[in-house]
Amino acid sequence: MKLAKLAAIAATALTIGAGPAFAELVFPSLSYRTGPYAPNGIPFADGYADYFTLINERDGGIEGQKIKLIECETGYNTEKGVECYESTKGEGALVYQPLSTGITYQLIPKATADHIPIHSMGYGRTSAANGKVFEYVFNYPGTYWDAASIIVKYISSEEGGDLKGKKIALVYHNSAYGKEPIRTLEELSKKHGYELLLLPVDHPGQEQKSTWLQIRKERPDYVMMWGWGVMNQVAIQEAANIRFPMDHFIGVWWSASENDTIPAGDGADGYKAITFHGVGDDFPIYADMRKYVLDAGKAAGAGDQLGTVLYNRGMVAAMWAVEAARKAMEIHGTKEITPEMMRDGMEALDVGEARLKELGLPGFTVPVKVSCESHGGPGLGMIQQWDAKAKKWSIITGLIEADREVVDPLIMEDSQAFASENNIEMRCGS
Amino acid sequence: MFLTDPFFWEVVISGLLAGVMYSLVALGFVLIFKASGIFNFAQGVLALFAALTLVGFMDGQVPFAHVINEALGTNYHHWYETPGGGDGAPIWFVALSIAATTAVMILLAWLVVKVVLKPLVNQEGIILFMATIGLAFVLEGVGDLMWGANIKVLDIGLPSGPSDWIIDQTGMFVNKLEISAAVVAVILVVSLTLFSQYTKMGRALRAVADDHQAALSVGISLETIWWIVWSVAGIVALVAGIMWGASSGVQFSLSLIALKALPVLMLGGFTSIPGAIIGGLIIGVGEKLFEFYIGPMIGGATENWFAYVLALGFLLFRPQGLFGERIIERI
Amino acid sequence: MTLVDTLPAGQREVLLEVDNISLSFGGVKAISNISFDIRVGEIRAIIGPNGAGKTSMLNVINGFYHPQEGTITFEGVPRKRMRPHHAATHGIARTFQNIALFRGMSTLDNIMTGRGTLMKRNLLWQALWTGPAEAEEIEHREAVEKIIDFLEIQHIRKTPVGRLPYGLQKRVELGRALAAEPRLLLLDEPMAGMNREEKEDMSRFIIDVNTQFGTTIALIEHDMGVVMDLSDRVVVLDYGKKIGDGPPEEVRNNQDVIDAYLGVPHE
Amino acid sequence: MLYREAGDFKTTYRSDQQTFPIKSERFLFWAVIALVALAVPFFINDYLEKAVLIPFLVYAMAALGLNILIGYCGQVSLGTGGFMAVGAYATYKLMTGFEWMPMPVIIILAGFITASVGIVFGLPSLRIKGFYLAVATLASQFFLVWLFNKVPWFYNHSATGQITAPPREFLGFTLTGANAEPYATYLFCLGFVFVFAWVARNLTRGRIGRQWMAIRDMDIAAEIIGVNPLMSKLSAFAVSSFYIGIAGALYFSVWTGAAEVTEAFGIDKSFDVLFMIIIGGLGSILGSLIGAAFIVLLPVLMTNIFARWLGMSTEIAEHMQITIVGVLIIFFLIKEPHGIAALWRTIKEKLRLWPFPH
Repeated sequence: MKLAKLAAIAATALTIGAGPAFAELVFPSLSYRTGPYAPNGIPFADGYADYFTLINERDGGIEGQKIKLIECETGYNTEKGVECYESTKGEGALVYQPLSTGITYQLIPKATADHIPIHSMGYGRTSAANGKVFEYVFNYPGTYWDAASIIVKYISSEEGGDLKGKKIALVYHNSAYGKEPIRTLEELSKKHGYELLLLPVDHPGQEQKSTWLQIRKERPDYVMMWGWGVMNQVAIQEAANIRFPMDHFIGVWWSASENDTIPAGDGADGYKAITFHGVGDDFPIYADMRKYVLDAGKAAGAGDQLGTVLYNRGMVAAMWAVEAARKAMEIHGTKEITPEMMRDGMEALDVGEARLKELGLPGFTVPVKVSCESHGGPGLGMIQQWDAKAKKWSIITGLIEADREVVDPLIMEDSQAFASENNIEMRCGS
Repeated sequence: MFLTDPFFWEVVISGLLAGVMYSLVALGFVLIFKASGIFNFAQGVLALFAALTLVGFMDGQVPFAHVINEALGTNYHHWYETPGGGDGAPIWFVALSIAATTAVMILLAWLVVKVVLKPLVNQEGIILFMATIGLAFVLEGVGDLMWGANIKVLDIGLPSGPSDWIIDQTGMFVNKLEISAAVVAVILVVSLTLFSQYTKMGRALRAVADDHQAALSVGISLETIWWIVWSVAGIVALVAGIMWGASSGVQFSLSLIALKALPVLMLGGFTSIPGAIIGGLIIGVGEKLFEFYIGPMIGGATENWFAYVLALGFLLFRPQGLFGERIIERI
Repeated sequence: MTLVDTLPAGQREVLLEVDNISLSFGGVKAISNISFDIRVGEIRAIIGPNGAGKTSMLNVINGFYHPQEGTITFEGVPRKRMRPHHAATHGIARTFQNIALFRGMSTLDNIMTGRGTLMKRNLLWQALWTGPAEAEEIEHREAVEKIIDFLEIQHIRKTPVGRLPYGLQKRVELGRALAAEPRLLLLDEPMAGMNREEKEDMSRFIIDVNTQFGTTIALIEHDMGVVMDLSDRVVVLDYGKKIGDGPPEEVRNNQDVIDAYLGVPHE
Repeated sequence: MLYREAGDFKTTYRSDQQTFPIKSERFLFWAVIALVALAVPFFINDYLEKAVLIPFLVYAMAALGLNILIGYCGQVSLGTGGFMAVGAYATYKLMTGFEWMPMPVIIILAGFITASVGIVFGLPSLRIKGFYLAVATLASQFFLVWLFNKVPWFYNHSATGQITAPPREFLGFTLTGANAEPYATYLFCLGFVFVFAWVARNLTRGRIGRQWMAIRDMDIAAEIIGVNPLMSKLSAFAVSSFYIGIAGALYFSVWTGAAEVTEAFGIDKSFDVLFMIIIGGLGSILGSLIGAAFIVLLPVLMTNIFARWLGMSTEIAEHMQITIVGVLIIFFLIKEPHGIAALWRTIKEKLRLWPFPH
């Protein structure tokens, strides 16, 4: 008897997630609040969730249509990522933020077949920026290849426009994510004439002594970092230990949070990183956020992450999702949008400075305009710098544009290889 | 060729210092294996748990705050503010926190012995190994539930950053934190040796390693001995947790340092305290030299596997490990 | 009854010859310059006080230890280094002083394992099972059942050996050695730790093996009564040296042997 | 009631040797097979396929393989993740290099390739024993992962090292890629597990299986009674790796469709499969399956209960789940150190006597 009951519970529990319900706008959040990368996953998930809550509480949803956020824990693990995807897609999920390169690669074919858009914001498969091939995948506002070229451009401007004979090292997480920028950096080194030094660090990356000894020996002029998790903290610490000039040490946007710099203490002062959104909580929207979400006890997390880099990043992702949903409603003239409609909305997304101001986010992020051909957004970035005394990041440059003449052919090449491997026909007419 | 390279000695020294850090973790494994024949998979998580608890005490965190707040709708976070604020806690407070954490580790050891080990007395090694894996899960889950999964800064006032004096004298960059770790490791090994040589308890521990019956005849129960060993291993884990946590923050990844200790164990033998130290140093220096000189030629990031291959190489010639006794097979 | 059986043991064909064997472990001599032979169809006892090197001698014969000096000639083929499993495939089987059964397996499986050297079907046939592998299994199962009947252990066929009493375990071990159909059977203290009754049973089995199957047997035993009753010839070791060799009654009267057993100090 | 032995006499050795000697048990077995093979395909959906059944089958395959090595031959290995990677990358190279090759052939070939790698990495077992061997096998784990990450040939020189399974059909059914039908992939994996569980049973009940167990129980005695340790240990490594390679191949091609070696085939995988066989039961075919079910399904079940039913926050739910898995592992070990399969055997023995114990 008991056993039968248990089995019945098990059966129903296992099959939960079937049965679509379109009454609300469903946004799944594939978060990772556990495991080795949890410190980064928590603020992002909080920001993503809080923004949706704000829209619900303050505006009564998107154009009056309530949002239902379904959070699912992936632990940054691809197998759990698939479980999360399969368990939420039946609920009418409008767009997925896979939040891991591995999960993104896995979901690209699946979500495309299921006609659900993916927004891998500044990560995942770079060549998905080619909307002609990747109909359902978006990676605006920029890709790793954009980021690499922006950093090189910034270094070049620091060096008075000439990188000949300079040496640039890349310290990278030895995984698909970390390897992303290598191709671009190699192309760029041909163009600018700098020497590229590649230094992989294995997961988890708590021990990087030989890497930094190598840097002492090779004496690169600049070090770039594509790191993740504990690797970031250790790298910044080691850089400080060998007295590497921190303002010549530049990380990608995933190596650029308070989590990465604070443990290194004063040594991290001057460390730089690329970003595509504002820092701190000095934006009008935060007043509303406190009023409608935090003080109402509706915050997703402990409420202590407001204004941190990754919280802001979660928020900006949610903001673009909301705006895309609005666009989709506008295009299709209905408030009950489907994932396909959402995709159309994302493809027609256009959030400029004016709109940002209306949203209470003036100057918060780069202007994004998506098109059928380009799902990769503007490819703009800024450089931020860490102030260890104040424990704050500050933006130190204006918007820098990616090196399109190097990046675009690479995107073409890679996406076309994918298209021919998978027999995909080019879209967008041309 | 190597000796004239100005970096050679620096690589060696950094290898030695890294080796000390590995030894700190390996030591915990050895203590438990020696006294109870248990390959304690939970040693890494134990270090994480100890470090989390220490940070929790130092920051005045409310344990299980998350769970309580979610269940009751309250908003508890901290009992008290860290004395001294941002400038580092005063020494008496650090000492108090460490003492409290030590007490927690001893209590934990008692629980482990009562709940897990006692019912599994006389089981095969692999079963006990599996039980410690279960324990690792529990500690990981409970640790995170208690203190939260976000990254925490651990600052107990140890010196860090490169030592200017050494830079001036030798031109080498040596982190003061690692020097402290080396000093602590030496103190730890010396006191463990003294403990096992000159106290009644220590002699019982050595006896139990050879023969359970013999230990019982000394008049100390097996349970008590296990409790002590697990307590000591817990304290060693705390030291390892402090050292690793001070350099990279206290977070889940801390538990993965156990993987760095395994080749050390292979090399030094599962039962030898000097083996754990020497093994750690050999692995540290070996992997650093290989990564520094050979690594760039084959694409780098070799340290993970090279440590194991190095240990494997040794083992093929000495299957009993560096300090293990030679095995004469009998039938 | 074949011709072999009618000849006195000392005149039969030599099955195994031990020639001038020395063995040491890290400088400690376990066996020095020992020579003797074992002839077809006989029961040869190896006796001596504790630490005389008897078990080491058996270990040398079946290749577990490799002597520093000397040669072993089995069935006319001399050899110096040989792995134990080669000895087994060439027809030397043995039992052990401390029971060395496979504790996780049943009586039947233990004895079937002893038959491994005679089974030929390879991995792929075994993977398929149905057909040749199964036929082979059944064929050998029949042979093993005969041994089970012979040793009167039918009732414990499917019992895991770890659960059996000591005496039965010894019997299963004998069964496992017999299963290989050896031409030379080495028994290391087959009766150690047994009571009178069990010893009688075991003696009967040993004699039956020798007479019914014609298996040559070399055995180590402490019980002198048993040795004198069972064996055709006896070799006596003391401190790794041979101090006596011959028929039981001759050895019994050898002064060196008497001294060794009484503990007379060596000069 | 279920287990009636009385009146079920064996008159031939053949019937005495069969896998399910009791009639009602045989019936139960075929009933279960009929259910999983004939009924499940009719109600399987994407979620059941990708989150429950395929993961179970893939891990069951790996657990069978590892159990042959550890449970039957006694050689503790922590290289499972690395060997799964060999299977996965072999599959990828075969799929992209020989597009005409049918999927089952590719999977089997991947198994053989992994087997040969397994033999090489099994060589240290001839000298190293016990936990030392376990740690030594980690060398293969880390080395293989490093190799597949480092040498671009293995991932066809793609920019990131991610491998993606192109869509392939077999007998008109799409097995890989996004358009694969759940019932097709399920039956494909089920077929492999069914056939190879049967093969594992055959291997372990015959000469080779007995020799493995002899090595496990007492290696010196085994050698003296004629077991060649070289052949036995290496054959165990080969067969075990063959299974694990197939598991890796199915993992990559049918289940996830994309993989990256550091993430998918890390050391966690090695430990996961080890947990399965210890929890399920060392030296038991059924135990491998139970263990895989336990480790794969329990977290999914708990996620559904805690996070989706009870509405706990995902973070707390996940941590609770980790804790509970740990507690259950300890609980089962204390209750029955020889695994759930042994627990099942005990229950069966009691059922046989029921309702007249003693």
